[in-house]
Amino acid sequence: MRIERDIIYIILAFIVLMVVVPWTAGQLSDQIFFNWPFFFEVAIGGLLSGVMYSLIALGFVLIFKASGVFNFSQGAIVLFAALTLVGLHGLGLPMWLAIVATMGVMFLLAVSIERLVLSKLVNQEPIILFMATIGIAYFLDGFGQTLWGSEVKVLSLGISEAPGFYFDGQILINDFDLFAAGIAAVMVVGLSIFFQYTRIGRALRAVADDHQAALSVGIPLKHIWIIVWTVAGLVGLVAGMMWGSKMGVQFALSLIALKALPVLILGGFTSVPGAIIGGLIIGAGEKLAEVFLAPMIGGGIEEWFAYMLALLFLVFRPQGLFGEKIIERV
Amino acid sequence: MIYREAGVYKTTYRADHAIFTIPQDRWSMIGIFAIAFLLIPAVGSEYWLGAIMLPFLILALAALGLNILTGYCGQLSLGTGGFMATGAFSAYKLATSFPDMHIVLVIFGAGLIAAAVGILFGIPSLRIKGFYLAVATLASQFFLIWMFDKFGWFTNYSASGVISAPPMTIFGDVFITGPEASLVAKYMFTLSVVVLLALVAKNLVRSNIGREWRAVRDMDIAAEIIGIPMLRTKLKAFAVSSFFCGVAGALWAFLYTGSVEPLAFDVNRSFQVLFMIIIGGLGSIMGAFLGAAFIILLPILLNNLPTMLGLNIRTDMISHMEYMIFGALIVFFLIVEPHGLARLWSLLKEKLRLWPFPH
Amino acid sequence: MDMNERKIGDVILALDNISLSFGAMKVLDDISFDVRQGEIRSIIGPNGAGKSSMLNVINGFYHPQEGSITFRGEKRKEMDVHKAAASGIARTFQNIALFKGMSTLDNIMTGRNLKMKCNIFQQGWYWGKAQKEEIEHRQKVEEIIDFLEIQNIRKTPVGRLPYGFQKRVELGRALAAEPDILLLDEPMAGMNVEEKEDMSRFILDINDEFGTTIILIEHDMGVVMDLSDRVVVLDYGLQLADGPPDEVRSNQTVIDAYLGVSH
Amino acid sequence: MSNKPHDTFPRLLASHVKLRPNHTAMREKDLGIWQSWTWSQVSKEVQTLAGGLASLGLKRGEKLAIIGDNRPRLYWGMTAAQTLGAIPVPLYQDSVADEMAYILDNADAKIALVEDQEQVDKLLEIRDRCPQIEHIIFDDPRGLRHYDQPFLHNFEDIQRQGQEYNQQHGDYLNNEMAQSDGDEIAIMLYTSGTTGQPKGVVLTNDNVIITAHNGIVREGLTADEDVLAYLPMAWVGDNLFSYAQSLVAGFCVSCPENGSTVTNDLREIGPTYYFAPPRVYENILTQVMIRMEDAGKLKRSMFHYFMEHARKNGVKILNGEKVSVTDSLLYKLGSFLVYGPLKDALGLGRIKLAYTAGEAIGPEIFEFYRSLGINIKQLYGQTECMVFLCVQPDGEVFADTVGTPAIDVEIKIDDNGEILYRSPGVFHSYYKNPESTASTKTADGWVLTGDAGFFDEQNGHLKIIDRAKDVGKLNNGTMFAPKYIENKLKFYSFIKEAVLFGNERDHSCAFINIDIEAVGNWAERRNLAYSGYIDLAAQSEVYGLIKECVNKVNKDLSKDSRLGGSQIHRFIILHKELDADDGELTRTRKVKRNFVGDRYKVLIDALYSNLDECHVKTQVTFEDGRTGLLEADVKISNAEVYSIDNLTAASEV
Repeated sequence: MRIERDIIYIILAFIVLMVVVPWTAGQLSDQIFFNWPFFFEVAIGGLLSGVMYSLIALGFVLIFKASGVFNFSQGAIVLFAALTLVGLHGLGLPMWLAIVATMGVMFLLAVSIERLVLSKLVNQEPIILFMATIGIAYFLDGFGQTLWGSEVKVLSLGISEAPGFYFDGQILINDFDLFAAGIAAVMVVGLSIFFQYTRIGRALRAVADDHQAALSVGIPLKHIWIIVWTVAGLVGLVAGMMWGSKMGVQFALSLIALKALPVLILGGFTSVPGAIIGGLIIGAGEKLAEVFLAPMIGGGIEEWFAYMLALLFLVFRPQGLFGEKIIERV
Repeated sequence: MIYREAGVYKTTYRADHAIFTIPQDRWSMIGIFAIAFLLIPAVGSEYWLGAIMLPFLILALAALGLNILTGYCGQLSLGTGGFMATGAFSAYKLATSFPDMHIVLVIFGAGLIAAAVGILFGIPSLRIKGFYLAVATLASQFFLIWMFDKFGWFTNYSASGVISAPPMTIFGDVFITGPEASLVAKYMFTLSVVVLLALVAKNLVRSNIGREWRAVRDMDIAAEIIGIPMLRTKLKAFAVSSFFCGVAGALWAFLYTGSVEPLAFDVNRSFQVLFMIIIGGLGSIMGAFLGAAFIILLPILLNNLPTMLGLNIRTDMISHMEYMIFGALIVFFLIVEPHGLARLWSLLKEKLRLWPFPH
Repeated sequence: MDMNERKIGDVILALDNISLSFGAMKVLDDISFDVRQGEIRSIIGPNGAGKSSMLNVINGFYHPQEGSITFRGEKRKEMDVHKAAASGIARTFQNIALFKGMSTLDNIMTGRNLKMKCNIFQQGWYWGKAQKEEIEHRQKVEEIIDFLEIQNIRKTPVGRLPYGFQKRVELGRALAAEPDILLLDEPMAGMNVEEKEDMSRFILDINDEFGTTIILIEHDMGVVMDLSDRVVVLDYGLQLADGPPDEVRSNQTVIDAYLGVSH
Repeated sequence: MSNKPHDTFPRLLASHVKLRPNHTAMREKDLGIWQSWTWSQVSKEVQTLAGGLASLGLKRGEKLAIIGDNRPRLYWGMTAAQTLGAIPVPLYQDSVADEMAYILDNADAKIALVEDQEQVDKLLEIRDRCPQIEHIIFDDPRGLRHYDQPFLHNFEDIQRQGQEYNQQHGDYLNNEMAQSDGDEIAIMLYTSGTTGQPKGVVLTNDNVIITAHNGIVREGLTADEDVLAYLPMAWVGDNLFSYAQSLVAGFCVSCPENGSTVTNDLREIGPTYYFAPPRVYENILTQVMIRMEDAGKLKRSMFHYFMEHARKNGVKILNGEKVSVTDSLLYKLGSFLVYGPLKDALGLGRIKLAYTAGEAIGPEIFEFYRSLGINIKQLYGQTECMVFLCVQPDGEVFADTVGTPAIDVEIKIDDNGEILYRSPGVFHSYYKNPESTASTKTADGWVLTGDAGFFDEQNGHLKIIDRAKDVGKLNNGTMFAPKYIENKLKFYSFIKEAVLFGNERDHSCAFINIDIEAVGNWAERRNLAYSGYIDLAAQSEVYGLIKECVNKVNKDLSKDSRLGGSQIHRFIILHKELDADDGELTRTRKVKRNFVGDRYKVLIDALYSNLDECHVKTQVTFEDGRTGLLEADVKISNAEVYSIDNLTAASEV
């Protein structure tokens, strides 16, 4: 992977900014408590929750990369996967079986979406496909809740939610967050390998550039679409399990998708590592801002801070951190 | 079938540039105006005027605004709600800060403020394109709503964060906001504003600026090379679009609901309006209205359907199923006619004009 | 027709030692030539020779790393797209770059955008100034439509037009700007003999009737040799020759590199 | 309007300026809209142009050649010339330079008013052959910038010059106008003689204006008509419909943008008064049918249902005959669903009166338009009488007649069947050609048309059967009019060409060429296999099909006492298609009867024997120019011959 120099500069500049701004804020305002362990605790907590954003962004990237579809339904897929898992588990299936069954459901979902929606919209403009995924999102939100009910459900993966102390007890980190980060890391590595080193993976990358090229690889377009939507569904399932066990399985899961969007534009729509690094930046930035900046301007800024941050990035790199450079021709 | 065009010829460019060049179209428009201005206020029930016509007109106006930005200029925006909120809160601040200000000035002043905010958030569009821009516009959406929510100044420090429209009159003594305003007065005022602005929108899109917008949409590089200033053209689209949305927001807060909180203009509102222009048809004035009618009427229909069919379903169930059906219908529509109702309409018109020959 | 009266004036545009590269790829390497007022100047060369890039440099879409451009006596390092358009440089594109969603008429009208002065409020109200302006410019555009003999497709969306007509509409859009210099990037690519004849006639008429200076990229050697006053030959970014058609035709380097291959 | 119109065109123009100064006189689709001129504007344009022409030295009796598409300025040129007492001579704009050279020279044209560079180039090419041309004025300056000949003038410059001239010469134009009268020459129109060089038909003001006026009176035309001028200006019909009648009645004439936009312009204008040759009507009908083939099934069946209903009732309704209430209601519904929109789409929605003339029109085509409610009528005329000889009266319209004599027209038929006439429109003379004048126009004013025909006993309408010189006699003395019968045969879509023989024989026989497409389609629907023309032409089913057509023609002929004797007794379907490459057709696809007769003498002999098959060898030229020998056994079929209708024969007595 070739990383351009300016990306590194931007990230470095950002890291410096993330340190300097809170530090300055701390110095300026006596209300804000600033010391280095606390700073790292917030930053690491942010990075870990950023990993969770990355998970959702991954689902987006997969589908955008392989089919050029801006998939707004990723959040709904997360909710639907989590609801299904909890629902099946609630019906008496052991957890591992429920997970397997849910994976099956995600596959069926991918097949249905391909059959009923995407295959009918081949060659339409991107905005039309985008709108169609919003339609799918509405449908899945309604469908999942009609099927499994809309009350908040508890999903327990048997991992301690208790905070652990690290670095001589100076920094407090949630074990679950660490676990989730581990899982996410595994997924990312796995997907990178999948894209980079398998035949199907390479075909998937080809298809985003050129449908004809993909056909010449020998995989029918509809299979490719089913594969990416299934993979996105599985990623969604993992994200649903993580987020669901953290905040309960409920409609709000669907809205997490909105959190992943800044990650996406930061990292670039087509980049798996971009989704990861973007998630980390957004996660850390958001937490740091919330703790060190928000008190100064009224609080509650996590709703938009990530977006503003991403927007700022875009002005310097319109294609996102790792997005493919746009060369204009006439 | 109904069109008769032999002998309809233009001897001046003025006539050739008219909005409706075919007499039949002119007459049908006059008919529609007669129904809207005379029949509906005369026979419309409170429910029809208050719960259907008002939100329809206001959202159609917002859709018109978004269509200028997205449909004509090709800049996908998800910030409509934010600009509507800007309009609503600006109108509130204007009306409460200057109690003598005329309602028309308040509404259009709010639109202008929204336009200024729109220009500000439109600046990144020079560098950012497509979905990146769409996501970037979400930033304005979240930021603006947060701002109106967080800073008491905007709500005159109301505890609940809700703003209520002060009673205001037109023609001296006709109340159009506040508890004393009649629905007919509200309806007629809204209708007039919407018709006027629709006309302005039509004028813009058929003028030079409209062609520049479409040029930027269809091929931005070529547009730039023939001398169309990219940033200014896009910013004009943002300004006009936000103006329309701002006026819609002000009307929404003042005439439709009477009192409103920032959440009424959350991201779902943006999506709702986006749905309207997609279903209605991108790049079409008519489409904004058709789409608004569809999106307003569909949930009402879905809501009433179980009762009409005599089914007894739990209300939360109904709401979930509404989501499902709504989503499915959107997808269905996109598959059947990705270019929206306006395209269906113009196809129908083309067919009628060519009748009995096939299209 | 006798062409003796055509006036070729002084140098209006001079390119000196232009070099352009994208990353490691050198697209233009030390190219120098000038264009005189009122002449038809052709740039030829095989695909990838850098011809289109040359036009992009002239109208400011690409900014060369080295060299200078002297336009109307004013020397500068690079042109600016908007300024180029505003100071009378218009162009057509190798791959048709029309606005697909608009009619022929509207496409050509966009070519006049720089000449339309009404502000957004006047346009929003329309009646009055904007309408008057619109009609004035429509009249001009109609003259172009008449000139290019595309009356019967006036209101057709350009997306539905056959290729040859699209090329003409694009030429019309460029003409609408009433340019002093017209850059034509392969205006006859993919045309049949009859269409080529029409297009050649249009180019000559434009040059003749309006005195427009024309810089032409074209593959059809017959056409180039017939139309041009002077020809510059590029090959993979390098300048092989520059001179009147006859001279270029007999230049050994050119024959070896380019004309030798069947065209 | 007074009963007698003004007697010169400039006076007519002046009268409209007085009567309806702001009424639109002329339109031209140009630069995207219909540029319009009122009568008073036209008058101004004409006067400045006349002044300009005068300044160039155009004098009474001198000729102004006019060459180009239908353009207002060219029409003004006519009136301008007439204002000076000069004579406009319009030429066919698509003529090649050689043809023009003859006419320009013959007509002694002094100035030429032409449309554009194309015409200028032609004139420059032949300039040394027409030295009497002193000036050329062009309407459209495009491409003419570098033409520096001193005798070339831009139309606008001439008008400017004219304005000055008029100022300096005060009453010159009025004086010139006052000197003209009805007897003065108004115009010269060249007829494309079938043999020899074209002849210039000289027509006086009275000839043109009275004839135009009579036509207007007979049809009740008003100043509110709309006419599209799209036929060549040199053709007498255009001069009548788009110039003379417009100036007499005061209606507006519209000129299309160019050749490629005529259909569209026709729809926009929606003329109320329209002329087209049969070929145009036929093309429109074919287009309609082809386009309807692509329609959905439901729409197609609706279309055919209502067209069938119109076929049965439409003509009756148009003629004002009674139909049942349901039929009338159904027709109204059809009008809403089909006829109205169809007519509108074709640009014929506002037609009050449409004419056709020139050739025979197929009855099916004719009825199609009439059944839609379009009042299309046939007329018969010539350049030599300013068009109107016979016109079909309203309510008496038939596919095979040309109507009753027009106002003030006397018609007689001589012993050979040739039609002669006298009318106010009878031409002055052929220009510089006294022999032709004398041989065409008798001392007592009768003009020989060269056409053979007769009056139908039932309705008093004139029927044209053929050129007089082609009409022969069978041995029993019956009139034999081959073209008339051939046309009847060719109206059947299955028959592409027919060649009739019978002159100085006992009865008539025919060669038939089938239409490979129509018959091929017919065969496919019946699952008849065939490998090509020769194979198809020889099939007995095809013979049956053609025999039906021939029988119908015979039946038709039998109703006519004069022509009943020339019913077709025997026919063959020719084994090859008649081909211009083999010299059987002219390049304009007209049959060379004598050549064909000689070439297939074997077949003719067989037709007049009692053989029922004949072997024939023919030399043919293939498309690539090679020649080959074609051999075939051609079957001979007898046709039904009907007894001549005695009813009419009796009424003749």
